[in-house]
Amino acid sequence: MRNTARRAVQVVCVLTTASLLAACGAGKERPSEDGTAVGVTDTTIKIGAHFPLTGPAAPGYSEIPSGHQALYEYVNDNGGVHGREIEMVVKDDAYNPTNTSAVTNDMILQDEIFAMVAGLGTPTHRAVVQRLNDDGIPDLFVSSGSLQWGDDPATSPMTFGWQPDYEIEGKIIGQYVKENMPDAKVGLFLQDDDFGEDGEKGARQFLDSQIVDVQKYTPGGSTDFSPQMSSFKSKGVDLVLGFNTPSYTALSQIAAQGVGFKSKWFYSNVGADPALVGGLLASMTKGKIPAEQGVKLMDGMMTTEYIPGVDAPDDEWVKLWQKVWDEYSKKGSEKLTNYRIYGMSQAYTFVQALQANGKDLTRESIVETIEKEGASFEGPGLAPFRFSEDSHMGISGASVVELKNGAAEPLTPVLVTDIGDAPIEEDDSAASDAPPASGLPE
Amino acid sequence: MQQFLDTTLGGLVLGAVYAAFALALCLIWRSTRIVNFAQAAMAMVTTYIALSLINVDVPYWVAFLAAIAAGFVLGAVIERVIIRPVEGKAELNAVILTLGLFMVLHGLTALVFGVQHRGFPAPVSTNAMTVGDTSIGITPFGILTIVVVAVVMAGLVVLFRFTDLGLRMRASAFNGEVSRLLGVRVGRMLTLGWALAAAVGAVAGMLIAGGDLVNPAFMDPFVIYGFIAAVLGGLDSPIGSVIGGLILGLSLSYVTGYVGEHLAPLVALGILMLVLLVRPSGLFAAAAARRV
Amino acid sequence: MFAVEDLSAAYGPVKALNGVSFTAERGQVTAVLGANGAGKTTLLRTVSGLVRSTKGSVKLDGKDITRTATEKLTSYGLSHVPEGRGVIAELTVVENLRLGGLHRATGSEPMSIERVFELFPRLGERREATAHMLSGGERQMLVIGRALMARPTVLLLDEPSLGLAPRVVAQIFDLLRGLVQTEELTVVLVEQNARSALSIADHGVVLNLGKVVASAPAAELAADEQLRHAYLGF
Amino acid sequence: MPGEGPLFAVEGVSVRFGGVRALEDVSLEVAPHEVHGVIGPNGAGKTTLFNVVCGFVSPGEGELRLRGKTIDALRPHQLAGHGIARTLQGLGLFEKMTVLDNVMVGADRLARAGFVRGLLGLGHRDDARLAAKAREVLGELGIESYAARYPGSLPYPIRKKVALARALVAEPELLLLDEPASGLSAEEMSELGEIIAGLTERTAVMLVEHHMDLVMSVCHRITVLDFGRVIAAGTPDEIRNDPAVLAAYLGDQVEHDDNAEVHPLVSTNATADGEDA
Amino acid sequence: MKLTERLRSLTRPVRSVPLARHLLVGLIAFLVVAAIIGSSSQYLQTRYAEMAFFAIAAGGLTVLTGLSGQLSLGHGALMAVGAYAATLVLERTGGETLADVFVALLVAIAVCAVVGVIVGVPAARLHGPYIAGATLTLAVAVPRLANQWEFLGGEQGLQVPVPRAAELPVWIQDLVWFFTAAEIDQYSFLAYLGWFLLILAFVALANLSRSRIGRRWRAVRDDDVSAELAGIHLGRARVVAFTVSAMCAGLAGGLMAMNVRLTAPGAFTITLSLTLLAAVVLGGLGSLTGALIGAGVLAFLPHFATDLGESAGLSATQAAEVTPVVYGLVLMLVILLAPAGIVGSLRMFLARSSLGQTKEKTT
Repeated sequence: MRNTARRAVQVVCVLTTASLLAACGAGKERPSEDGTAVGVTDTTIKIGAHFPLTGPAAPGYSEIPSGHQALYEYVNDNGGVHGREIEMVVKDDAYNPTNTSAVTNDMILQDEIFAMVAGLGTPTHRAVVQRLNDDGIPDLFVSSGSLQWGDDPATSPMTFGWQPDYEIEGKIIGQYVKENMPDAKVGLFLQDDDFGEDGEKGARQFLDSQIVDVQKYTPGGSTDFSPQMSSFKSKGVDLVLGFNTPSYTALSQIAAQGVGFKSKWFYSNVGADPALVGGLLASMTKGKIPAEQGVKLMDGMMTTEYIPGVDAPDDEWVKLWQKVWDEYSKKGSEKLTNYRIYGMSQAYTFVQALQANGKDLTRESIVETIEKEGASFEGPGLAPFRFSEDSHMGISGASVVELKNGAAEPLTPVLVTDIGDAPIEEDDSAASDAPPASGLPE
Repeated sequence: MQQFLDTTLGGLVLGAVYAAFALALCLIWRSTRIVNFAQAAMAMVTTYIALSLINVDVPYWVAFLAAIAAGFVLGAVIERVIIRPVEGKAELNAVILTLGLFMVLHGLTALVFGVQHRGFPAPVSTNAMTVGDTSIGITPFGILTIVVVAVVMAGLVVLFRFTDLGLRMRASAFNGEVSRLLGVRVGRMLTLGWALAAAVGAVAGMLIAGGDLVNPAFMDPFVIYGFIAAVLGGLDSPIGSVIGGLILGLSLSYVTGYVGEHLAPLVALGILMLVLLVRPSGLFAAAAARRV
Repeated sequence: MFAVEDLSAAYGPVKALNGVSFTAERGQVTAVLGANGAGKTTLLRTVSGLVRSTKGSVKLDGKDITRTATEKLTSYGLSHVPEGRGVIAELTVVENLRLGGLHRATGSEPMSIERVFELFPRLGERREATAHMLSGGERQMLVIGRALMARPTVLLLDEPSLGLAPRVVAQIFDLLRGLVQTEELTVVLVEQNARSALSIADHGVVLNLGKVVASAPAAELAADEQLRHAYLGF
Repeated sequence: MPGEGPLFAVEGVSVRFGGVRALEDVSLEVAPHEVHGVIGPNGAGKTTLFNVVCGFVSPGEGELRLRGKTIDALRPHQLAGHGIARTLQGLGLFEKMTVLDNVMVGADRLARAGFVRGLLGLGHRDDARLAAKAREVLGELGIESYAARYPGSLPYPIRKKVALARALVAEPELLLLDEPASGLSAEEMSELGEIIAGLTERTAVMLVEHHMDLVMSVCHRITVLDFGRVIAAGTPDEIRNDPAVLAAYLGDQVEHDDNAEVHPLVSTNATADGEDA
Repeated sequence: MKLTERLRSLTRPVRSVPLARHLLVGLIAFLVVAAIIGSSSQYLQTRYAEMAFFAIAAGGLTVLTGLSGQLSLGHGALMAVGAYAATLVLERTGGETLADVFVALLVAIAVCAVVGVIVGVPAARLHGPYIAGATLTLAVAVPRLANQWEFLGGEQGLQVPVPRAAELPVWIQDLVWFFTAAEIDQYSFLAYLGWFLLILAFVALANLSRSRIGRRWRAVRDDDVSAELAGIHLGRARVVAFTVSAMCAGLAGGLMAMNVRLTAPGAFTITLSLTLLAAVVLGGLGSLTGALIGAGVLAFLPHFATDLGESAGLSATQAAEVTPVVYGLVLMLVILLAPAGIVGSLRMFLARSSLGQTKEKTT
């Protein structure tokens, strides 16, 4: 009796599963494989990106896509690009490479995106680079400064970086420290992946002898950095270079206060958002200190800057972003942040590329366009892109700044360089680019 | 030497919080023979409740008490509604149930409060104290943490040792059936046990959050480490939990400071396996093991 | 007066009690006898509500207490003394006794712990010992003493002789006999040790396979050769 | 092998739990094909003795010999391989397995198919052999019709027979029966007596039991324990008339269950017989 | 009547020999699955491939927890071991050919067998919350080894080379084309591979659980004292179960690496271990069919839940949080309402109704 019952259950289960699966399978067509580009119609372009919308990396980064979407809506309302409206699919990978692979798969096969634009994160995006290139899907303007997006176009022909890579940022920081603080004992605070590694590589070109301690952290691991700060303290570190994400800037500051470690701080651009970090720091200090005062806690911190941010409201680009954000942010209550500006700046570059490509858009043509014309795109970046057939590296430089009252005061002019032994040179030429009157790339 | 001192002090503060947390696990284990994997998530929820109050200008200590009260209610409700049906059933069921609860509380908090980091205030300074010219690796808040944990523990000792209520609770935990025969409302005592444990957890949550960043995942390390601390000492022994917490706090602090943060879980695993291989029921497994 | 009428209970498909009826008079010891598995312990557990009855009723001085929650019975003056393992092993002697006095018969004053120590001097010597340190006899004394703390009028005793040397059994039974008189108790004594039980009982009830097979004054049962041989084993 | 000396011998075994003496200098011998009763009041150490024989409790002193070979260093699972089987007071049936599977587990030591054959599904012949054997034993005890049922749904006497079948199917040379009669009616008990008597053809039996009628009728020899010591040993008639036994046991206390000295390892929740609180 | 009898006698060898029966069922299952895979979109193919490796891991876990009664909250760690082992082999062999793939998977299984013994021996001594705690810690600690040793690639992990469809043996390409009228590509290849191995693994597990080995496990689970008295070495039986289950996890890990194309510590979170357990409980402990259903839920539910959240008007960020809430709720509801899981409850329901019928007949 029981056997029959069991058998019956198995049969029922298998059949249900099978028919369910079959039912799921029926609706979908394979992606088209003829001449027209996947994800592109006469009136639309569908792109996708993976971001950490949940988990420890979500703070800050989850705001980037809203910047993209605001700018695309602005563009769409103004007639789109060559008559096509841009639609962006955003999927959460929680900063977990395995999820990145899964959601990228969904975007390619289910959403059938034309291109990946601005996928975020070094370890995460690395998981899908090969996949995107294998499938010939443009992988544009990765939201990360790892070298691997741009230094080898032969293996990853579809992938382009966007922001200055961490190595040149490390070089610029290293050179500045060497020239201005030659006696400082330097401690490195690094994210334990390519981000930290590339930054360290750049910094060591100049600071090898000055570095006395290196401490690393795993994103998503422990959030108590007292032991690391104790180590800095005991080694007499008086300047910390941090290649870390913003939450970890706040956490390292908290820990440093907790163990009584005093030092100069120099965070890479990624981790030094005064508004976010200052807001975090303010709310946890005793009593109710307004966020603006919290921002003051960051006074004297150094970082780099490669696009104008919210601290420069009079900058023409920031004015444009503010206007777009005020008009197109989905939730009116939320403020414009540097992350949203970052997103809009990236989106602007993408729209530029589409414009430059012309009406006939294919996956190959957009890559070709960026390789040929990318270096001359005039955008918010303080330094030009390095795009060419031989390099897919993004913005070529940054300036060193010091935070004062939540605003960045330049300590150097824009410094431009490239990976490896390339010299560091001053080049303010791109910094003076102003947005076109329409706010749309021409 | 300076680093050793700082690391030790940091480890002690951390250990005190682990101890409080392990104690909460131990309370629940003793009363219902269930390991509450949702303990950390419950404490996270109560901390967020306190944070919401603080953000509307409620004084810190009022919010602190509110967190404890919220924990108390949450613990009681969870025991009554969710846990009661699986008490005394296969242990796997309870494990999965609390794990499920963990996921739900986590997700719901993220839905309601968002996933971003938020700063959490502390009632006293979180800057290192200085002795003469040198600063030492402990903050007034760290000292407060140790004091609060000590007070909570003393309170529990008084409750369990010297009050009738405590006697009823212990009796219900050790032998429910006999306690019922003696007129003890065992069901209520178990509910109370969960409520108390959740309140202790809420205190631990407030102590961890103070002067630090919180997000819905900020208590996650405690799912593992709080549990290891409790198991180290022997889940049945409150004193063992406290000592287990201190041992773990110190070890992890040393490992992170001197070797590398990524090794902390491995070291915790090593310590746990070592202890369990020598004493499969923890360091302080009660001599009066239950005779079946 | 304590009365059980037509009480039945089952463990799943197995009927453990099948229509058991008897009465126990105040100031008397009623012995419930029978072999292992006869349903004696189940009877007590059903009376206490630890096992759900499927049929029948339990009455205490005419009041129906069949479905009363286990926790409330002490307040009606009914105490169930589980066999010797029913000490709470992790608590001390004094704590066990204190616990016994927390929930007592409505309107009564608690018995003082010192009074229990007068009855069981041996316990007084070990007052701070944890119960798991006690010997079998001491445990038995402890559970009886603990039950007395609640000022019961009806005492249900489960196998007080279990695991005890004959000398100790005799001692405990003597004490019990004395208590019945001084405290005016109704005692229901479940025992396998039929000979000892009948020696102090006024009335005897014999169970087999969940049914009452005999109910008579103790002396009469002890004299019934056939019954003794078939069910009581002596 | 009658005449070859004892099949099994316990010599000078002492066991202490903490400070309490559970067994003291206990010796006894079981001849092949003998039914050897072990009786005594509660707490006398009968179950502890069984636990020592089965390797659950290691004797502090003394030794056990099976056919002259010392076996006291063996672990419980190894004893089965030496031909010792045991039933438990609480039965310890595998509740989520059919009666047939229960009995087949008992026959595990006779199985030949190992892991690889199991993995490849090639053990079916071996399994069929075991199943046939299990059915045969079930048939002997008259319960073959319950083979496909789960123990939880069966009446207590049937469950007891299943436990017995599980022990018997291993073809033991020495079978330890721990209170086989508890919870049985008079009728069932006499049937049990016949079964035990019939077992002597294939195995020796050690029997712990409280029902004196049964013990006296089936045992060839009896050892009486009291407070961990052997106070008497001999034929049923000798025991019946032994003054020491009368004083310590038969004359005063008659029947008990043995819960008080159950070792935690072998106590199982025998709620079905309603006596285990 | 006669004909059916003859048919029966003809098929008897198949029905009575478990191997033959299982292989036959397996073959039929594979043909059905292949037909479904072949006619599905690439998107679904990847979902199926994901379902396959989840099911293999869940199958191993269900055998461990359901049959031998040991709880493991650390199977994610074992999958990590398998994934890294397979990845390291593929890195060295290039992973271009089918042979490379199988070698990598075999190595993954072998390495996990060793790890299974190493973990299983202490685990066999622990019980209740202690084994839960030890395995949970394992789940957290093991992936961190990747940060310790450079050759494991650190936080960012290792890229996994995957065979290109063109490198596959021609006969496979032909067979697939012949059978499904579609060219084999990477997606369908991984789906076929996953399901092929899934069916193999399930046949092996089904064989084991019906064999003496499985009987021993269930005996140990139900009553360890009686099992020991029957001559079963408790420790050994438990370690064997743990090892078998670890091997499944290893195979699943290897497949996961190929599907994800990246092996990184971030993939092997506690959540992975917990969701595996969830799959097993959801389907019904000890049931392979249940494990399969659970794995299906695992592969499809998150997407479903997120879509649901988005269509309910939540932002992408919020919708992403709906998945764990749904998982958690499903887990809790199953435990509270149907503790035997989907398959177990169905089985009980059917057994009850068939029992009811026989009762009616007899009365």
